[in-house]
Amino acid sequence: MQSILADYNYWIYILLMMIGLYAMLAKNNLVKKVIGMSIFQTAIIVFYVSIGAKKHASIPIIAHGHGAVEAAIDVAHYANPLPHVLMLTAIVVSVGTLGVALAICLGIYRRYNTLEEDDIQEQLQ
Amino acid sequence: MIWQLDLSVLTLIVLCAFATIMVKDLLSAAIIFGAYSFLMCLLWTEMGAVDVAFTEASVGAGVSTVLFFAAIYQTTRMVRPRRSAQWLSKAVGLTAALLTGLVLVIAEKDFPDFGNSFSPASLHLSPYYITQTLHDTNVPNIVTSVLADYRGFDTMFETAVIFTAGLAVIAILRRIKKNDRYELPDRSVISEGYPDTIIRFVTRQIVPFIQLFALYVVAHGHHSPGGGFQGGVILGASFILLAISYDFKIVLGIMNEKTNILLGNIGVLIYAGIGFLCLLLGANFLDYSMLSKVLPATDTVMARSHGMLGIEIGVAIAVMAIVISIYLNVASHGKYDKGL
Amino acid sequence: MDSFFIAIGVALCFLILLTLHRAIHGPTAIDRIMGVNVVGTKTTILLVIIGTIYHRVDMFVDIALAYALLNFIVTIAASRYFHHRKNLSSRGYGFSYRSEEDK
Amino acid sequence: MTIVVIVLLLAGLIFFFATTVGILRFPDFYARMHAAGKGDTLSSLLMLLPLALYSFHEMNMANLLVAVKILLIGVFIFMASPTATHAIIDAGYEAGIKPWTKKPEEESENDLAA
Repeated sequence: MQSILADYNYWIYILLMMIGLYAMLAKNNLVKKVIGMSIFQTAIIVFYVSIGAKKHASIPIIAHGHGAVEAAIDVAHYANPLPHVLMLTAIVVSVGTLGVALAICLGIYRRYNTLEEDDIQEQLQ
Repeated sequence: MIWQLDLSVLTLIVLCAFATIMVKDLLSAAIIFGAYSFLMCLLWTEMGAVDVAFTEASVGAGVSTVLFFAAIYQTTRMVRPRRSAQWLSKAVGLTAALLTGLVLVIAEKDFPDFGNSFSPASLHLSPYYITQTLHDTNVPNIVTSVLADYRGFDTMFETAVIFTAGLAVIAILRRIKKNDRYELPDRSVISEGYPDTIIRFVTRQIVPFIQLFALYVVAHGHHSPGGGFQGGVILGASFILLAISYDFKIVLGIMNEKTNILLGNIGVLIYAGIGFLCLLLGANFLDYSMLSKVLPATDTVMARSHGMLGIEIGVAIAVMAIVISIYLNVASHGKYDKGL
Repeated sequence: MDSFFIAIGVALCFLILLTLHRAIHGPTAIDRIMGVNVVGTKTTILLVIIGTIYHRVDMFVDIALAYALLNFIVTIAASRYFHHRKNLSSRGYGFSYRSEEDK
Repeated sequence: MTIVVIVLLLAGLIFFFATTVGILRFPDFYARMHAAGKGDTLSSLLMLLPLALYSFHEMNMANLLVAVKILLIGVFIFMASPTATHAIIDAGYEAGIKPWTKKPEEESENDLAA
């Protein structure tokens, strides 16, 4: 049980990454590829946030009741905030990349009237 | 972390990811991707990453799934398997995925245990942030203080990246006809849109609350999860809701193209301007402690807190404008006439 | 009391699993929208429960509030699709309905 | 008070379970929507109420604020969830789903004729 628990998050992130990569490579539809890209992104975010997690730790917001501000702050009591910061911006940037990717899909559809990869290649030749 | 919830939510996530990839219909894939995003938010909360969870909540529920719907609405729902050599692409994809998985599984042996308080990632920089943030900046939310103060330079360029993404979407999609350029819609006439009184009424009631809540999120980001990114996305989502349930044109009347680009610029400029103000006052770029010379009745510690607030407001304005702009372009295929 | 809340949370996760069956296998796309809507409501509740387990509900309640407000954008957007494109399940490829709908 | 919290939470869980069974077992889309719309709204209120009560165990201003916020979630769910249900059913009707009848179609037509 302990060993499963120690690695479970990493296994899942590997699995999600494989799913995303497979969708990006093997799927014929462009929107499916974009969905695969989003899954790939979330896999990386899972990895980062899992690294920052601590057992028995609270959320990275310092509890400041009245008068408790001056008490010593125990590092092990708060989760690692650094991965959270990096991933927070990554999620918002992922909206930007998603918008650009979908815009490119729409542009391709406007020009070739299809979203399927092999049709586009056929028309390109 | 709560390991019981961790196990169950992760299992659900893998199920959803498989279903998203395997389902034979783009609209259904987008819908299941919405559920995937809900579960992701649960996972972040359970691991204690509340700010990440908040971002995922606002982005997943408000924007990204709707963007998928809009794109599918503008194109097609059909998915067709490859005409020729389907096995080849599948084999290539499977091999690449399995190889990546193999490499990662081998590397995984060296990772620290999940939930280990003494993993190398948690030993070097983060203890300083955790112990010093109250002393340095008087902001209890460590994520906000790291985001806007200690790593403010980083966040500035993230905002610039989002701004660039908005510009790229406009550059790719926007088609301007000569006659529709200056034709602003008549706000009193609500012609198209959801022809349903119930949904319109509830939207009318709920949109002010969403916007008020978004302002609260921006302003209260120092003491609770939230901040500029989340508040900006929620503000943008409120306009998206208005565009979906009322009318596309009514949002164009409030936030037309010019306003959007202008607001995006203003947001990034507020951020950079605060940085340059610090430079003018004799400190480093984005070192807010010098702002105490300008702001009344603040010492150097509170000045950092106020500087962060200013930056969050800039980020919120920029993100809101860009989210609305991306949605308007994707939903109307760049024509700005009618949308989802 | 904490273990009771955790048990409630795990039970809700199990119910989400059952609902996901409808969301994944649902015969039509509308069944899937319904499934996702129900998953969203359960997520809102679970967020508050997780906050209670952490003893910091004041920090988690904002996220749940955001979900309560934003959850129905997805539903409205998805059902709006069917006002324009009135086909329930995707038919075979090559059926082009752009030309008939756009004009 | 703890007993009230436990009882209400369990009641909410039972209603959620009933909702889920309804979603899984009912024969057609409209019936399933019936279960999802009503059961979900009621059981979410049943679960939010004890959580608000539990967070208010210590009387002070901050806890009162949290309890009010949790109840506010309930209010918004009460506004948003029925509307979402309405939108989905509307979409299903627009898409042309026929309601399920117990008898096969020709038989019911015979009934009408007779």
